[in-house]
Amino acid sequence: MELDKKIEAILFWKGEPMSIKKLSQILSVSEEEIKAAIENLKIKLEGRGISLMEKESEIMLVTSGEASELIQTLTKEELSKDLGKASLETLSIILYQGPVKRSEIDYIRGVNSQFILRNLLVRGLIEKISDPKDARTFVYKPSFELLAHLNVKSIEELPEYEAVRKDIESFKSAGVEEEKKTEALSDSESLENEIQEDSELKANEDSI
Amino acid sequence: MELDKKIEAILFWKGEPMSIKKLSQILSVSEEEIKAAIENLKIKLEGRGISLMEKESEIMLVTSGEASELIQTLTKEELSKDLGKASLETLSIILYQGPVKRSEIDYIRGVNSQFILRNLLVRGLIEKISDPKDARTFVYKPSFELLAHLNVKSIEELPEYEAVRKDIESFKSAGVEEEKKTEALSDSESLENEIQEDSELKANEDSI
Amino acid sequence: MSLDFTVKTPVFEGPLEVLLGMIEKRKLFINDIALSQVADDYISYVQSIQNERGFPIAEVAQFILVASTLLLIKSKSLLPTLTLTEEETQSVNDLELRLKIYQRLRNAAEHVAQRFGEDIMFAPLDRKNDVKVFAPDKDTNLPSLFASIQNALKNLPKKEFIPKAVVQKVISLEEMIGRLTTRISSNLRMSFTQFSGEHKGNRVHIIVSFLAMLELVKNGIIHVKQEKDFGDIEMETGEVGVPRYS
Repeated sequence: MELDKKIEAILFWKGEPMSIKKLSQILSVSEEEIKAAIENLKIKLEGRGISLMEKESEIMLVTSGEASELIQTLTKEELSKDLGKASLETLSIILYQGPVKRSEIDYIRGVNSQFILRNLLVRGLIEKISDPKDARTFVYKPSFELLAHLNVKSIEELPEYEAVRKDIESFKSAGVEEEKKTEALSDSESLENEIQEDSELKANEDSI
Repeated sequence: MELDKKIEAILFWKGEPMSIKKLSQILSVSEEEIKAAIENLKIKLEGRGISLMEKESEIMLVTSGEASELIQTLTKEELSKDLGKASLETLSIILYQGPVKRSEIDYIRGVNSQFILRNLLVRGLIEKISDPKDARTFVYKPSFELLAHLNVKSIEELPEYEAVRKDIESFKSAGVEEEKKTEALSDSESLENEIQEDSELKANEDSI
Repeated sequence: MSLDFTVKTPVFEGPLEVLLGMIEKRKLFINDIALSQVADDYISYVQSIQNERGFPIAEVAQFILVASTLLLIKSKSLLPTLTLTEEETQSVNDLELRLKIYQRLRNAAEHVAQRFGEDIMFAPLDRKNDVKVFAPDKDTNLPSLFASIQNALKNLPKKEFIPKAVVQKVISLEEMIGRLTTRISSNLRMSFTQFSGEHKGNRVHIIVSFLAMLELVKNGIIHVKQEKDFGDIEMETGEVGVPRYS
């Protein structure tokens, strides 16, 4: 794969400015080679909807100038749209359970919440912070603005706060009991099966 | 600004799947024009670091499969690359036979698929939507995430996609014909059949 | 909460998977001849899993349904004069069809296994250049959010019991096997004169042992029914795959 394509992929994926130095490290080539590839990429992007923006020694991909008006309209529209059932449900889980990991939200909802969380973040209804218990992952919590908007001074003031939390806890601990039961039974299962189960289990951790 | 450039800009900005219908509304052109522009965009993106994915009437921009290793070194997220046997079987049914009801999945697998489906939903590999033919029930179909994990830009790119669908159709229609034939023959089976079966009997004697 | 969540599904071979395995092991094509040849192996397998601790009862019922269809096929091959009812013929055709579909999809699954995770295309990361504006909608209020969490709680997965239809089928299966036993016994008496010559002893022997096998399967069905009468199904099916917390 040519260097300019690799740079294109990285910048598209990141959506943030990146330094030439950093790119040269990632791609294990000299900064001169990166610069040459950037010139190449600029040519390749002619006639495309995205362009390369350079600032000092940083570069990033942005939507082409003529599209900016369109994007503005879309942003406004997105912010004024109704949240919808799935978003409200996700928001309510974050409200009652937050700070909460995405895997936990997904587990309770039974579906993947990736795009919904993105939208709630953009609308300033929730915040994404590093998990204090594990810096590699994130947790979601209601934003201050949301709590103020709801006129809730502390989370415990939420309707039936204790009851809701207890219900969710008991759902989760029901899972724990099941787990124990299988462990007790596991000696009658073949070793091969167990290994398979185990790898399936691992695959699910945090990839959610 | 050409339509395909506008579409690329919007998709880049959005970073999520968008429907052709929505794009036609935003850009105030017909869906046919959008589709034609998508074809243009696909040509422009050939061999680039970015690919266009299509699924039913939605499209999305992603990093190209060639850049996979590169992006993997950058991502902090743990990737789900392992599939258990049951997941693999269920995903294959949804990929090659989807959209498909849970009862159909259970019928093909011969086992209860409730929990494996929930697991796949949580992992974001499949989607659950109301059955367009019957709003009371649901159907399952592949997600963009799943196709992206398989490095296919559209479901038709899956190896043997058409062949598998055709084969299964022919099994089903053969089954229907078989039924008709049996009804017609009812109990007046020909002598020839009986003789044949008699020789089968001999073949079976050893197997008991 | 720093724990991860997962739904764990027990791994065991399904009824069609086991059957297909037996057919493929003998390098046979899927048809009634092949099915009647593997019937004995399959029934011994079903007998063995019934005594296995931890094997979900709901799934055993599925195995017994398949076993019973194999019995029909085998009965017909032993006694060609035996006439199957429309429903029986239907279940024979149905089993063949399911096996063919299953086999085709299982082969296709090879492609999926080969490609999955090999060259992943990545969706872009969250776009951080969005200006964050606090933008609630008309439903962003306590009553709506409370209703939403209530709904989410209501939709939490519950243990699933054996669908009534399966239980009923298993019960009527017992009757079916009872009837089949009677039909074969009387057919055997009627056909006795047909069995002439050197094969006579052999054939009677085959059919008698077949009748014994029918009894065994019938016992298996009763076993499943009892599980239900003792109210154990609920517990047993819990193992089909209740969400786990790890």
